[in-house]
Amino acid sequence: MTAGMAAPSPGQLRELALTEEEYHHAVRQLGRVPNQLELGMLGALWSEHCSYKTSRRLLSQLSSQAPQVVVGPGENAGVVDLGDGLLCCFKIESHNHPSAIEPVQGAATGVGGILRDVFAMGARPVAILDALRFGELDDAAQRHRFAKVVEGVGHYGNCIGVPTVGGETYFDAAYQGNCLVNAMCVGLVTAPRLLHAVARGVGNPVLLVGADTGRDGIHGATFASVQLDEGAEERRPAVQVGNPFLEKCLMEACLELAGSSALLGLQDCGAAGLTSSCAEMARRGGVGIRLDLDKVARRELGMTPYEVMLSESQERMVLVVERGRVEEVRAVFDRWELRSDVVGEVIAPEELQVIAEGEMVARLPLPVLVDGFPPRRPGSSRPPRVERDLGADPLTGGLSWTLEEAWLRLLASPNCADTSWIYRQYDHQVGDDTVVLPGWDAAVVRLRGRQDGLAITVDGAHRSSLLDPRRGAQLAVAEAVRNLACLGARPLALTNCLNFGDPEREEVMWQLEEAVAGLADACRQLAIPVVSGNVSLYNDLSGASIPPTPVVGVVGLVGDVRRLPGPGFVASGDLIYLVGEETAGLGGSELQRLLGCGVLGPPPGLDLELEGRASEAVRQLVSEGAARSAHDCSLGGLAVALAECCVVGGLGAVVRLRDRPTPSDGGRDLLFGEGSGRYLLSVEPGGGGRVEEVCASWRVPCARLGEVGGDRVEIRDLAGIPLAAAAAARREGIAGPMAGPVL
Amino acid sequence: MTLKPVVNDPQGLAVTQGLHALGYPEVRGTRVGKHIQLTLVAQDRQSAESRVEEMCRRLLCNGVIEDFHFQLSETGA
Amino acid sequence: MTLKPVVNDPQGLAVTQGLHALGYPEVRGTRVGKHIQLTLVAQDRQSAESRVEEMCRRLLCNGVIEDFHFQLSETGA
Amino acid sequence: MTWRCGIAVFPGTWSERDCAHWVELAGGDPVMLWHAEPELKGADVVILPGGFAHGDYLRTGAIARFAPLMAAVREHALAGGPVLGICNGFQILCEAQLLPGALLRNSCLQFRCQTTHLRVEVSRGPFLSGLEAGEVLQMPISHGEGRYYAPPEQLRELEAGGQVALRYCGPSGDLGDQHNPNGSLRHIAGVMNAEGNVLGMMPHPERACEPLLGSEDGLQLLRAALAVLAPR
Ligand SMILES: Nc1ncnc2c1ncn2[C@@H]1O[C@H](COP(=O)(O)OP(=O)(O)O)[C@@H](O)[C@H]1O
Ligand SMILES: [Mg+2]
Repeated sequence: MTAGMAAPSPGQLRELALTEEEYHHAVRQLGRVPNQLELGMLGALWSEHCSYKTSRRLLSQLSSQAPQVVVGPGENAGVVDLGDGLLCCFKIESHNHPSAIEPVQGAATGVGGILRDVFAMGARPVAILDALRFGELDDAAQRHRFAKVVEGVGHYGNCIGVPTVGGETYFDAAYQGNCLVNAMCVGLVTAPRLLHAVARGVGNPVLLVGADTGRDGIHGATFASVQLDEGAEERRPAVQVGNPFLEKCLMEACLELAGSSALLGLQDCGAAGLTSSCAEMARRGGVGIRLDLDKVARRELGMTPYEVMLSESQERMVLVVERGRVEEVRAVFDRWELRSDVVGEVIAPEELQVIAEGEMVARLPLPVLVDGFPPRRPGSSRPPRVERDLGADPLTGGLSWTLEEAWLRLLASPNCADTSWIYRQYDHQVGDDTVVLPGWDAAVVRLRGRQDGLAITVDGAHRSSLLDPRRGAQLAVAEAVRNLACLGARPLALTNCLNFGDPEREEVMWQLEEAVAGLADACRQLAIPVVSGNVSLYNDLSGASIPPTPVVGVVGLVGDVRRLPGPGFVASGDLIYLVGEETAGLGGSELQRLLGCGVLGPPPGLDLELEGRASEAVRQLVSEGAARSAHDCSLGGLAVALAECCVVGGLGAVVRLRDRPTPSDGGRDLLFGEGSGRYLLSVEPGGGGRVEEVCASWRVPCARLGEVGGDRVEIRDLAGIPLAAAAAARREGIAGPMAGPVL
Repeated sequence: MTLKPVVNDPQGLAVTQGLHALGYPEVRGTRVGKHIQLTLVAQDRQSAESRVEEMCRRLLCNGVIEDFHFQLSETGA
Repeated sequence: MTLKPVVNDPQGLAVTQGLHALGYPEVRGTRVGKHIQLTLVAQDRQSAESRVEEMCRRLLCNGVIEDFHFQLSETGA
Repeated sequence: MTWRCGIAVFPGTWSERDCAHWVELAGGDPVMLWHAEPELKGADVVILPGGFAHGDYLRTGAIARFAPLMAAVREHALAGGPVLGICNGFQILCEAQLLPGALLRNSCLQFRCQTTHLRVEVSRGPFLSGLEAGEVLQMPISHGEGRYYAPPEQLRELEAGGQVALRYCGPSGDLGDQHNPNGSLRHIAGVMNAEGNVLGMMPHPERACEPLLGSEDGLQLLRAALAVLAPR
């Protein structure tokens, strides 16, 4: 074995994202100095991206306790039971840093990675969703980035034949330097086919299958664990070009094998490549793995053991196979014209041993490699500005626009507008199971041979989380719950992606602590187990952090997919009801963003208890068919939600609000405030009684606001706009700035 | 525009496999790039060269994953 | 591989527009095609030529929409 | 006795399961045909489904057309057997020269997944004879390279010979650029060979086979093809 080297220089350590303290910690545990290769492996596995050394302590607050949960956090993806032996497997993951460097390939390989996480569990992916953040669209560079990210997400999903059924997109100048690209995948598997990422049985062979190993992406994990600085350009070889075609074949081959008793464990080769996949599989199984690098198929000549062990080449999987059954397994890969090689075997000592040219070049105990890092506990503090900002007037400077003008501008804001420019570039129908297409609150994918279906949504915190990260996270969960309730679905479980800045900054650490606490709290109160997640830190550019951006993906069950409410209003004469309480909320609102006031004032009101009851009431009304349409109030408040119901249904409406505007506010908060927990329902003319009854039984306020019909969207005594103008505004919000090809 | 040598080229891989299947085992490898034919008016060769170089850098070539080179040839008029 | 002149090339058009918008009004037109770099082993130049020509006709180029031409250059070994 | 519909599976094909579902709803018996085997397994109708065969690298369908299965498909087609190419299948049939023309990158330079309306141009061949010329069908498209192109003389021949099968149109059958999602010449969405037994189309009839999916119009094509087969 190569001798240990002299102590590495601070520069070398920084390259590996290791602190000096961590280095010494490693030396102490190993009882010797690691060699260059071992240090690289430690650096990758101890990186924030792989080890969660900063966030792990916080994440323990999230509970995965619930009867339906089969697999909680810790595996490739979370799993819940859908009944009758069918399991649903899902996870969300970020690919922010690669997408900032190369938007098409970065976004594409993000989708590729999350798909592998799901089919590594033996589940067939049935839906992809994406959550995106960019700067403002009046900036050509942002338009380019947005267009290219959408192209990349679409490219991978479209090629592989998994529908992209929904997503969430938000534009704000705060994301100018750091776009966010989170991808979620949902898959289905029957219980006996569920696989685990574990190595078992001493002497069993370890196979590497799929793409050849190249020099690309070395140290991607480290790269995602440091800030993007001006020097980011030089790390660009970390960017990779994905091969969705190869992954499609890989997926089919793995799914074919999922039923076979010859396959004992399966894991994708993600961040930190072979090092992390082998180390983690062996660690879970309480065994070790010996790898022979000479058996690893390479794309390039002259690769060093270091490069082979740390390459993050896409579209590779590691398998542990029962001894004597390798040929049976390889036959499946052969049929799909995929390379498969035995590259190692399971050993008894809990170590990762690496052999190259007959010599042992690395030998690391797994307890050290996987769990030996010293936890990082950076300081945190609430910045003083928060107190002042929370108390400020949300619309300083007031509103110079008329209410009508503000309304139309909100509809034309890319954050409220029609998103078909995005999802029409995604195949959202392949599989013949998408029964509610993107464009409304949640997508619905039916379950074959059953009456029920999966409702899926992703939602993220908006600007208000800068004022109150705890509330911001809670609002994201509440919005997801509402989106599901609009389709009559009950949440089964949640996955989350925590996108934050540099945790070494005290403010960012405070945001992270608050957001996780808020997430834990909301999930507990709304009884949603958290089954998987991902953390992306260091989203900074030149010292500026992104706003705290927790994103949640929630999967729910719809009882009967043949009885779903229409998107938008359905018929003239139907009655319109508001379910929930009219609460204030212009702090951090979309109106405030359009006015350019800064992020000020108290964030939107939220009563998690009431939120839960309101969702029960709406769910009941929708699933018993009493509500012909349901939509929640989110960005842009009640006025925008009402206009959306009108535009999507192609019908006008006339309503009157119960509350009166205060003189100082002039109705702005009533119309555009983003208080949580509110829905607009439409019911047949005779159906009002049932709404009132059900809402009363759940102790949820409801009010009859008016009727569907006419060619205007009219809020009596306050504001009214022509339906056609509302439709035009909404149509142009994204399509307008994005007209024409982007190179 | 050609993909940088270290960058994975799935297209090239597929073409190589396709050629092998068609009975061309002598093919050792293929890399697929873009060929852009540009017609432009310029005072002289030198200024054309510097303008095209600039266009490549700014728009035509994705420097993260691609390299470029170009040739000028004069047409009449 | 280049698109035949009669075939519409929206990508080329978009590139031209993009270049105009970036301040290159001197660009008269652009057409986007494919550049394939093929490494193969052959006895001699002539046999390489005829094999590559065949590959182009059979697989690399679709004669309905594309034209092709190629250059050979020797590498060592 | 139900008719057997062979569904070709290439590496990269992704709508074979959707097609099987559609075949079953139309009353047929689906059987998967693996690209590497020159075998139709007794299929009466051959369907080349959507997807990205061999990644669609180089050109869509360029590599797939050399698959051993394609030799059997060719034989079936030349003997007058019904062959339907959907999306990627259409591209493969063009590359294989079982259909005229080629499919190029959408003129908007983007992938498009959306609902389209199609006008039936001729009531001819196994798939369209059950429909009337002028009838409007609704079904989705999902492709990045669906711009139909044929050289001018050939296009004239296609029109004259009744080989233009389907055109993109508005809900009432009107033609116009606003209804053409990919820039296809003369709004062409589908063409057939001179005999009419081979049909290629970019839209996905297998995604329009249940009211729950928004349209049942796709069922008509397959039902028609199964109905015209001689009774067994
Ligand atoms: N990036 C995206 N990819 C796919 N679909 C998207 C994306 N962004 C938004 N959508 C879709 O647009 C619709 C509106 O999104 P959004 O305004 O976030 O809905 P809501 O406010 O109900 O959560 C949803 O159906 C959503 O799935
Ligand atoms: Mg909603």
